[in-house]
Amino acid sequence: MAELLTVHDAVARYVADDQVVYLAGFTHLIPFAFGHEIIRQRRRHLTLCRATPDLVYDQMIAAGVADRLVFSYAGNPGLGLLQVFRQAVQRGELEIEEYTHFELVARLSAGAAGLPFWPLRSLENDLTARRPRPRVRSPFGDEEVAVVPALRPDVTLVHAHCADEDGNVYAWGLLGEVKEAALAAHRILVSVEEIRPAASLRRERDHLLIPGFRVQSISVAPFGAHPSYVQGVYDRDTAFYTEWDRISRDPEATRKWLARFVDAVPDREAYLRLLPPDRLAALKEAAQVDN
Amino acid sequence: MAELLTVHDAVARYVADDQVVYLAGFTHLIPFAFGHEIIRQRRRHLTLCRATPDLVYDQMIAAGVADRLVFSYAGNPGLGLLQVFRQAVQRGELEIEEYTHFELVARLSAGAAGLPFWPLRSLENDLTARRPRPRVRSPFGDEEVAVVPALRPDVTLVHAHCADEDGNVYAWGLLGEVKEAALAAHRILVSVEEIRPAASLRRERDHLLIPGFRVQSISVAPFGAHPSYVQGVYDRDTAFYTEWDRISRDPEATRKWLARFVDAVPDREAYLRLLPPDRLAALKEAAQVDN
Amino acid sequence: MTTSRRGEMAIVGARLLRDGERVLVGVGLPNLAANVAKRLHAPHLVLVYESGVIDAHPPRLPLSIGDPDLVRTSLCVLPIGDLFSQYLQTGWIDVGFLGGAQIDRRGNLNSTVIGPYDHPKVRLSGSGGAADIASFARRTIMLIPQDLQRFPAAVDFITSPGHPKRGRRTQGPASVVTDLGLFDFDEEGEMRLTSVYPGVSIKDVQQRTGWPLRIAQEISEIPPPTPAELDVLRELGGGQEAAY
Amino acid sequence: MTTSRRGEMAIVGARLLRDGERVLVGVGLPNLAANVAKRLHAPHLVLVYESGVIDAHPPRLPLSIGDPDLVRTSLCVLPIGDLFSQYLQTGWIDVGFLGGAQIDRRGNLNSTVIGPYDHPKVRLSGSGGAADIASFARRTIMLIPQDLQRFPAAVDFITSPGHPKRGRRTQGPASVVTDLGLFDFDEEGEMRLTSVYPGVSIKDVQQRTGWPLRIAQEISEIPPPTPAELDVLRELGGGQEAAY
Repeated sequence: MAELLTVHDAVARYVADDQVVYLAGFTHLIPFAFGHEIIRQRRRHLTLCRATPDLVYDQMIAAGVADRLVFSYAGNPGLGLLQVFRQAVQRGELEIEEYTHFELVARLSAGAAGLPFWPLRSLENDLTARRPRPRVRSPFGDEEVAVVPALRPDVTLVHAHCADEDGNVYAWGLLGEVKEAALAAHRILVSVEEIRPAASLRRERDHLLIPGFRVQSISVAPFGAHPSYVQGVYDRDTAFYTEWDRISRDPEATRKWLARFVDAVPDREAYLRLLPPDRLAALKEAAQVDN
Repeated sequence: MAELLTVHDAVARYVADDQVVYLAGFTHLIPFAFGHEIIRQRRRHLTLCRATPDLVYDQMIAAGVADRLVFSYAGNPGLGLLQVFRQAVQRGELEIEEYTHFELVARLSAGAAGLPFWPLRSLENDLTARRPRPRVRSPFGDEEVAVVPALRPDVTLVHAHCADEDGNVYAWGLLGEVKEAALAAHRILVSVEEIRPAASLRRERDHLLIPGFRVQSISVAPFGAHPSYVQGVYDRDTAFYTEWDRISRDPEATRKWLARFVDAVPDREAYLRLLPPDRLAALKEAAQVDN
Repeated sequence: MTTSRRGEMAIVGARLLRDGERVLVGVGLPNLAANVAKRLHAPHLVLVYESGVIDAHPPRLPLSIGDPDLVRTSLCVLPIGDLFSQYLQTGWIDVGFLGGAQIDRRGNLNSTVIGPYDHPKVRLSGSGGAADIASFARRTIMLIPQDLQRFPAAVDFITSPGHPKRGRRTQGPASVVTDLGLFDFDEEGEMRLTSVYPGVSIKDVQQRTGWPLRIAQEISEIPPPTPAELDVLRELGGGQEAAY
Repeated sequence: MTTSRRGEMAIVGARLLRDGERVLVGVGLPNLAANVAKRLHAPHLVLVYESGVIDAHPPRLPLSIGDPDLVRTSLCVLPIGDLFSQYLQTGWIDVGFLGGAQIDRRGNLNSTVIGPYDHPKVRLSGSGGAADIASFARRTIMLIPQDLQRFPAAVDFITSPGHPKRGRRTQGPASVVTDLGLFDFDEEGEMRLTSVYPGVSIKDVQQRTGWPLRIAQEISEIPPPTPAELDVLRELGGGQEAAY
């Protein structure tokens, strides 16, 4: 059963050096609060997995927590490249294992179903030329399909709209590969915008993301996805995504940003106090349109 | 794009003798209006597929439309056996192909994904002893998994809460294997309780079941699932399920019931007029509790 | 105060469920028993139905696994494919709670056919999810009224696999509840009588068992239903003898 | 009235989309072009984004494939696994609408790396869904500004597969839109110039192409943007030259 822990305690207890870690969310619901906490607690030699590394992994790579990245699209959405990732790969400082979106999600689907592999139609490009996807012949005809191996993270970290006292987790909007990434993991840690009474959520069953019995811990972290977004709660801080493109081109600026916004603050609340209050208010207001 | 057709015309145009046909719905949303229309139009030599044959297939078997049944649970839910099915099998008059629920749904998952097979952990019972599920060795270790072949119905028939003018189909509550059965099919025919304007449904995106571009036809059929149910619209007519247990034990009573409630009526509206009006009203009222 | 055989079996079955467990509930007696347990010692029992319903809180006894009440009071409803692949196949279901037409000494359950499969004397409903549940739940508890037809040395058809011919799976059959007594499975995977209802003798049980029954070293008497148990049973309408 | 190269490309790309088609829209120029088409001749164009969004009606140009506006105005949002397996892999996507850093004569797209993979000069974002889309959409349309770096005879890395070395897939690359002209692929799967913008010569195009370009028998001139096209472009904020 899910335990209520601070973001600090959840990471301290369940995220360890050398683990395979998945921070879920697809543009939406990216668990930045967890990512920053992992940086603060100086985890090392992690294998970071994520379809879309986004800024959160750029920051974690810059902070030196990762040896290895398993991914399918390492871009700054709508803006171009992830500069820290780019430089790290160009310098040969980061080991990478690369897939297409479909292949990566298929790996998670296998993990979530407890199977060793997942089938999909085969695709021929220079990724599969370098790392051939094994083929399996169908016993029911002449067809062959490709298979990819299960991905089973030690820990998947999720940010969601809310949870109830029993740790049942609710989210809606873009869910990308969140559910598969969570169910594939040995442990699931969740941060939420708020805890709401179970009785008030029983009619929201279409938004149930993960039942509490699968969840290790719940942490309350308002704005825990900033600068990513939570549909209907606050919008994406596009200005920061643009700003990061500038900061991240300069290792010194990146170091300073991490020092100020991550290492110098004890938690997400303190991080939020560093932002202009009208900025957060504006993001909240922008999200209040008809959903 | 989905076309608006009567139940009669949809069946006349798209359900043909010798086809593999799937009437979807799991206890909930069973497309009885379509089933009765198939009987009325005297289709023959169908292969009927369904995880849970339920009364609708008992009636279709009694009417002689089916040569073959692909299924996983042939019971009268909560009441015991399907008497027509039982007698037909005991007399050797119906060819059967039998699975567990998981295996049958896995067959549909493969069909819906356009793959020749679907993997699952292997299971040993007298079904698999009689019809071994082939094993596939994982290229990523020593494990073997079982695989089942894709099931791709010629037509899947679905009943749902509503659709919009573009044929986008909405349903909620128990969905069982409805989505996979629909997406696995070459054609999808849908009956709905009502057509609602697209604009009014755009916020119901969590209940979107099948996008219109996948749907062949939409037919309006209020109470189209009776005696099955539509969550929040009308409840299950449990009394009829009990009555069928009695009727279906007697071939003559079954014949008479089909003659009166299926063959003698032109459509669902006429069928509904044969039922006591307070019975339908009571089923509607019972469904209006807090959902 | 007395109760029916069916009611007694439901109470004994209910006692085998522990609070907080995730139980995949079959139709009929298991459904009654699981609902008894949830109303008594196991309020956090997570009732899962193969229709995809997770964590139902039914206000009255559900009539079937597709009862609209289950949906209304559930935490969520999963497509059944997700339930089987992501929850059952992965070991997240603690207890499979099943009935059946026949059970044998290895805990194999038959719900498919009486007589030969190709020329059945009685064709039954078939597996549904039962074979999947018996294969992948951490342990299986079976509720089945006892007589020589229902307790043959080997079932006519293995629908839901028990323990293999030799040895014992770590998963699989753990307990059997009948209207005569309660059974477990020994380290060789063989069914073993562990307790009986008041007034039932070991000989009574043997006479309604189709093979030489193994008997635990100490046979206890099953405690009679408590007033609380009987109240709940009555509330659920399970006190009357019913056809099943 | 004039427009930018980027704007012109978007308009020409938009014209290639037919009303009612299901188009899987990539980031950047394809996104702009698909939104232009939907506001003009293809109101029933089904905009699908690899984030799982089906049939979006964005009120303004979406900033990324994960824009909250896409969700708000969508028919539904699928888990991306369902989108790829049940819609793309099964042939239900008519058009893959893609950008990239490099394209070659076979229509292979590179969005992974400039230079060798293990020692890249510039590491790019990688496939995302692009390779899946190029493999499984019924036809692919690519929008890419043209110069010698972007149009090499063979791309540094094949991210999204074009036509094979010999022959032509029935699916795969159908059209390429650049800032010089419009290309199709001949029956041998080789890129072929079919039309040019006003004022652009075949020689201009050849000079910015890294291989001896095939030329259609008749080269037409691309009709200039209509006032309606320019209005929509301006409305979408795509008229200005932007970095991409």
